[in-house]
Amino acid sequence: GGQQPTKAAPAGGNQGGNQGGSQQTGAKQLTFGILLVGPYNDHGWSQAHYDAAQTVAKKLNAKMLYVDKVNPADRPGTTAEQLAEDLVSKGAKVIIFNSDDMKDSALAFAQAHPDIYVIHASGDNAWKEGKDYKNLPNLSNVMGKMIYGKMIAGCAAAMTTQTGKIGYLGPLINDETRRLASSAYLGAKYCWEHYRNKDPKDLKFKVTWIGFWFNIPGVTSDPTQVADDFFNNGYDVVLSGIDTTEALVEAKKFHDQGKKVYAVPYDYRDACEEAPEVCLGVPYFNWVPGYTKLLKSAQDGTWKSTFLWLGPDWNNINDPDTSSIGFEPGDALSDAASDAVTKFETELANGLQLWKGPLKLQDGTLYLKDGQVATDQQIWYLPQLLEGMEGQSVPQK
Amino acid sequence: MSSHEIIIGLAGVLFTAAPIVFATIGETFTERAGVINLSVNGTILLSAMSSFAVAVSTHSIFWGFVAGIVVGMGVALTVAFSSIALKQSQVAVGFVLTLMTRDLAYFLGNPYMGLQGPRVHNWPIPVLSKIPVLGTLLFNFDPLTYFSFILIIAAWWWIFHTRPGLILRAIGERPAAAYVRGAPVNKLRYLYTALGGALVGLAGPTYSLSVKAGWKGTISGLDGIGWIALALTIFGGWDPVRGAFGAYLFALLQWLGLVLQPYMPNIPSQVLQVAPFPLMILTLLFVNIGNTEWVKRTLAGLPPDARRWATRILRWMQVVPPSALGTTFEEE
Amino acid sequence: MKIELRNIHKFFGPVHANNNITLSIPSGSIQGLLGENGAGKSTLMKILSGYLRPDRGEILLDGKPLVLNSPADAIRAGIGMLHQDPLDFPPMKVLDNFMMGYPRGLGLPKREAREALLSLAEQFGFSLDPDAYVDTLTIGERQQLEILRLLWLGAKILIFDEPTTGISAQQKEKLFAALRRLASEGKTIIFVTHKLEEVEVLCDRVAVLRAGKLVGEAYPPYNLDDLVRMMFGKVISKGKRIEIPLGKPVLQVKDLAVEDYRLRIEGVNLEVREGEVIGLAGMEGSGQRHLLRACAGLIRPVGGEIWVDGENMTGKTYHSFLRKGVAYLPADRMKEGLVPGLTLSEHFALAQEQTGFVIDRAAVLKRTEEHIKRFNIRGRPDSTVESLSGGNQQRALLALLRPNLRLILMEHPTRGLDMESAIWVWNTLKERCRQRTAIFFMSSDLEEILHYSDRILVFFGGRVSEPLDARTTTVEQLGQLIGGRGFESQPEAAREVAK
Amino acid sequence: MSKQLERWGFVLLATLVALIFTSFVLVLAGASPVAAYWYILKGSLGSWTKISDVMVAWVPLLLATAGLLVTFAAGQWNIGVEGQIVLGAIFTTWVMRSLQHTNTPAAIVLILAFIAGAFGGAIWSAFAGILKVYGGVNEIFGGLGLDFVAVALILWLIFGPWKRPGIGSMSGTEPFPHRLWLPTIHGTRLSLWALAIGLVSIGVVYFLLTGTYFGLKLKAVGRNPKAAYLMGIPTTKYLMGAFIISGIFAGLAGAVQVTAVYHRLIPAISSGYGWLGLMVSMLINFQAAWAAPVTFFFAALNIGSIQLPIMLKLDSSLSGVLQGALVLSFLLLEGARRRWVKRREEAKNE
Ligand SMILES: Nc1ncnc2c1ncn2[C@@H]1O[C@H](COP(=O)(O)OP(=O)(O)OP(=O)(O)O)[C@@H](O)[C@H]1O
Ligand SMILES: Nc1ncnc2c1ncn2[C@@H]1O[C@H](COP(=O)(O)OP(=O)(O)OP(=O)(O)O)[C@@H](O)[C@H]1O
Ligand SMILES: [Mg+2]
Ligand SMILES: [Mg+2]
Repeated sequence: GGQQPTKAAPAGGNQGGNQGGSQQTGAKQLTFGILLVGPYNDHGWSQAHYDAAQTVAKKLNAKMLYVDKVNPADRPGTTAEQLAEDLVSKGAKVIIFNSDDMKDSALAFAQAHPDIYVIHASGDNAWKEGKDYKNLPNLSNVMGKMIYGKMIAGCAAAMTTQTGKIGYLGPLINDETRRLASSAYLGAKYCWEHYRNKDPKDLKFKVTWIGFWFNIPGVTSDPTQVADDFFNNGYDVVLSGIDTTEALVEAKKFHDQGKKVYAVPYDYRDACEEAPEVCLGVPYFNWVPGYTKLLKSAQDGTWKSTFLWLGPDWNNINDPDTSSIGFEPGDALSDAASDAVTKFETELANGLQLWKGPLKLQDGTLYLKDGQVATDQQIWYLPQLLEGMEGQSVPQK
Repeated sequence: MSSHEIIIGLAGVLFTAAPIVFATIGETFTERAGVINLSVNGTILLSAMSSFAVAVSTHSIFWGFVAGIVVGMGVALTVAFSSIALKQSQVAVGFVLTLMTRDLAYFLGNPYMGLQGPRVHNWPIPVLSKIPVLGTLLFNFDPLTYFSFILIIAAWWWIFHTRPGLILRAIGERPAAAYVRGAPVNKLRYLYTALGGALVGLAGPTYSLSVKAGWKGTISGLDGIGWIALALTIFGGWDPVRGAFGAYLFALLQWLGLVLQPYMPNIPSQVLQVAPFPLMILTLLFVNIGNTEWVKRTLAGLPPDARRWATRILRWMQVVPPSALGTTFEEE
Repeated sequence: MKIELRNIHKFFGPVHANNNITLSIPSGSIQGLLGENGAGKSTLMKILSGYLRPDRGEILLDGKPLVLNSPADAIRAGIGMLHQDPLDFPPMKVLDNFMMGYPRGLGLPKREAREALLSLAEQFGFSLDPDAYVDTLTIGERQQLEILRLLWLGAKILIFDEPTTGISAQQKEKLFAALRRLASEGKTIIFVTHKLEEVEVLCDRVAVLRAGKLVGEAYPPYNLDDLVRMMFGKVISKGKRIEIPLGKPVLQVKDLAVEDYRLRIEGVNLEVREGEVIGLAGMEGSGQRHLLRACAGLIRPVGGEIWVDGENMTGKTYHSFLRKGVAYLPADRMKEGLVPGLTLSEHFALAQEQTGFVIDRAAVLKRTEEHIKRFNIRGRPDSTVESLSGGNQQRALLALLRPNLRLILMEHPTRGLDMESAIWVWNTLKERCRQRTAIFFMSSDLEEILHYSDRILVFFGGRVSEPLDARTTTVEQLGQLIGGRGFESQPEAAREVAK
Repeated sequence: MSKQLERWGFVLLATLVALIFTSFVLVLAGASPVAAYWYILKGSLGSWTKISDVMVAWVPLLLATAGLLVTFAAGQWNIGVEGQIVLGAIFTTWVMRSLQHTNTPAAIVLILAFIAGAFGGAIWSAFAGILKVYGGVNEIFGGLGLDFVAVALILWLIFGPWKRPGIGSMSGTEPFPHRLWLPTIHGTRLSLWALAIGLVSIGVVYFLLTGTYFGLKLKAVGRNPKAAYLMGIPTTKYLMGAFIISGIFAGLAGAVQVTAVYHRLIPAISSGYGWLGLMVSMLINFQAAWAAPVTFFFAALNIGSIQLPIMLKLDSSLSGVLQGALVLSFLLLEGARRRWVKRREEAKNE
């Protein structure tokens, strides 16, 4: 069975990392395949997985196969199972599905192939305590506790904003995206309140959803317009929650016009490269620890169906081997702000809980009583945005 | 929303609409000459990709734009050639090209995914940009947006107020008649298709080097723009000014879609985004329904006065496409 | 200017449209060009005006060889042509049409053009409103516009391809006056026609084409019989009128009113009886087509009633008329009559009352072959209709008509046919009349109307004359009426609806 | 005989040209054409599973094409077909959703679902038809507009009313219970039922267009509506008929996608088969007889091209390039051929 996610998260991360790091004994070569939902070089979500998988492959001297753009739009008439089987036919013993979108395929595949280990990144079917537990010994989930990354990002934003207005460029509305936007807000609010000693009421935190993970002309809102709109209306920091980097690109545009605006990309450690001069830093996933742990266990036969929700390695959240969530400070982050961010990180490391009552949901209903700490379930399945955030909470019916 | 925010928003609309204006006016020229170039959607993607790739590898925005324009011309000329020289259906060829150039863009653009490229800078116009409202609304853009303004006027003037413009309308209306008046019909068709293609091609870099700087492959968010431009060409009744108006309307609705999001939680966000299309269909309905048999018959059934009025209104709404649109003309 | 054509050849696929034609035309003269349909007249003129390139042969102007690669070259050389069907821009304004083709400058020479137009019009006694839309003009006025345009561009050689088809008597007189005047100014005029009497009154000399060859030239005074012989290779006569006893009424039109945005016809009263043939005369666009189409249910009348075999069909659609045995034959065969791309047998499959769902190919083929034989169509069951010759297309169209119809409505039943085909067509039609079918047709060929119809309706600017008895009417009277004489109130009124 | 030979020579040449062009593109991308084509071939026909996967993609494409051939016969560019597939899928899903937790026998549910799918496609197509026939709106743009509306509709349903408990996501709606999946041949994803529907459909269309009065009249209407009307053919009825039939097949394609391929509704449910179908129709010059093999070939390209990223790190949009190049080279060479023939005849006359 899976470990208790709450403590498993950081701890698991470390162990996985250390083991992977220390033991380099060449067990018989393992072949694993990874299915990437987007292009392997998207400078975002998929590339983060791709790079990690390659690192791990080297570490365990395993062979890696991959297919990218695994989505029905890019690969008409194919399903992830089908592609997974193709990889199996090429010798893969472990298959990584890297997106929530492959949920059903991952399950179906795991059921159909009990002899193949299945790792589904961002899913909850292996989570005993989850709403959606399926008892499949060959299926494990791994996910990063991006809530921490987003909190830190929020803090960076709060420490930087001059106008006290922070924009959040959201994709579509669901549990995950709500959770992350809210985490960013909590981080921002905390630093605003405790480090800048300002009244939370003066902090505007607005979420605009474009309706999808990227722009589809004539169907979604145009993220470029959303970002421009934020900057034009005095939001001087925009946090991005979508797959593409409009926030950063547009921030640079305004910056070049002499405006003091900043952006925080998402997902991928080197994302800032696209416009360092406006990048406050990026909260990113580092899939190395998780993948190492699971692939290792597959390799030496100690595989157990687990649900890993891995957090940062608080000793060094940017440690490539041990920290599943990191925050890479950007060039645009002032020294003062960067100190504050570091301070915030240490506080979190020392057990600061922001998902802790009193917290209300956007519509004013109570979410956490005073002093109550949210369970992972409560966080994972967050029903609304939090009180104090602007923007839609639930998709329209 | 404060009036300031609205003005800035509107300026943003003018800015984001620029490439659509280019494509629409380009297609307007092409179709005025009697050629329908259906490849716009793919062309924009391919030219966006190529110009980004070139700009990145040459570190020169200029060459980027050149590349985009050349691609646009190339594709357009393929349509013209296969129609004029090979007598193939313009719709068919254009359609194939729109799909093929799209996949070409994705295939060849793969290495350039997510790279950081150069970007056109803003050129606030010295004095004018300081004028309170108008300054922000009209004089604080990058050169492309200014060019889009100029293009609208220029195209309108060219088509309706010059001798070559008269001939342009002629070859799209009745090539044989233009030909006996000494117009080199097919030469001109090549010329205007190339010009139109160049403008469509210009839309590409306008995206990848300005409005949506960068290349993100399938998620660049450009797939579909070309179809919109094609629709706007009809929407505008082959008149650059009306076409441009359509483009602005489209961008405006997109913008409203997001600023109104918080104010109308009960309306799906897709509604306003997709609104331009039903709107377009509706316009097409209005401008065409006058020509349909059943309407004529029903009109005849009406009492005289009602009939007169209805006829007047319908004739007023009608836009008549260039009669020779999509046909080929054989010079001996 | 003196023109010489030397050994001109032109092919269209199988057709040798111009076969070694050599002809020279002195300046200041009006040269006539005669020939039956399809003789090659238009082709030759299109070559002279640079619209077509000859496959062989050369053109000399004042002795100097002249290479025409496009109409542009011809215009530069001072050669201008009025095409058989006016090649202008109906949806545009008169002034735009006038300026179109003006060779120089970026801007539009609006002012000069307007002045030039008005003064030229004045000289020739034409009246043209520069701001009117061309689609509101009569064919005659459109011709006038073209003439003025060419003169403005300084044409010295003017070619007129059958300019008198469908223009009014007065307009014809105006036109001839203009032509004479131009000739006297030293311009060279070429006048294409197949009407002998026009040659007689107008031309200083005439050349005759037959089947693409130049078969001879003639000078006044002309011997008409010779000309006819040259044109047709033999003297052809329509034969004498065929009289057929009339039966009971088929079509009754009561106080009918039809209108479109250009034209309004009203107060038409008429009764067509079994075996009767009614001809509609009038220049193009005077309303004949409207009446015909209304009687077939193709246009819905705005007033009055239409009865077929005692049933009130007012406002019904063509298909319900068809069911009552009313058939419509359009003038433009390839546009409205036949389906390009489909073969003859496919057409016959479509034409008949279909039996069942699946096509019985054998049966269809059999019937097709019968018809091809009976209507001697030059073509095979599997030949597509567009590959047929004009006359054969017309034959096919007639062959497609269902048996035992009550009423046949026709636009220009013999347009584009040579005399023999035309006669043959009418014989088959009269055959149907004997089987008590009524015929209602429009034509711009007065001879045809007078010769084949029992009664005649004359249209002018939307107004309709009382039915005339064909036996007692002469070509002259008809011409007068078509020209608007004898129609009381002034002609232009009819077009007010348009503006 | 020699005509046959000429025909095949032409096909060969056109294909060759397309391959050369694509090879050039490959070289441009620094890849070996031979390897690329080899892996595509291997990845599509290399094993029975592969072949069955190709067939899975083949069926909906075949259906879409079958429908398009009908509208093309009537001279209509039914670009709305994408949207019609989507609507077919939506209606299918709607029936499945409302019956999945009842104890209605699977067979009944599936039959109803397919009927609903056909119906959904038909309505959407009928919209385009009505706009064209009664509103004079060019079917290309009417259809296009409706395509966009359909996409918005499906996204709204998936992220709104039909979102799965908790997360609404690109992965689409909650999958249907296994019993409602169209039964497949053991060990493959291929459903004989779907295959049968596809083959029967193209057969029906072939028969309809070549053997019946309906088809002949449709052709007449398509080539010359005025003449057709004067011949007594109820033009508007036939046009609408064409649109509706076409919509039915498109709707079935959507139903297959939902019941046999994805077992749920996903945003990209149409998989671009509409566009691809239009390409195929052009390539086969609208001759139903060729539809089956050519659609199979296109499906094979789509499936085979998956090997490109795996084996060669190439983007698989290459298959689209190749497909486009094929159609284009056929169109252009056909034009060139006609021109050449004409020249030759003119030469004869001299
Ligand atoms: N574009 C064309 N393609 C094929 N054949 C043509 C073409 N134009 C003319 N022809 C054929 O060439 C021959 C001469 O045609 P032309 O128009 O010169 O005859 P015409 O003397 O003007 O007859 P009409 O008195 O009816 O105008 C006819 O057989 C005609 O069918
Ligand atoms: N526009 C055309 N396109 C293709 N072929 C044509 C065309 N016009 C004529 N032809 C060919 O030229 C041949 C002669 O056609 P044309 O119309 O000149 O006959 P014609 O000499 O006028 O005899 P008819 O009196 O029957 O019209 C026809 O058999 C036809 O195949
Ligand atoms: Mg003829
Ligand atoms: Mg002629």
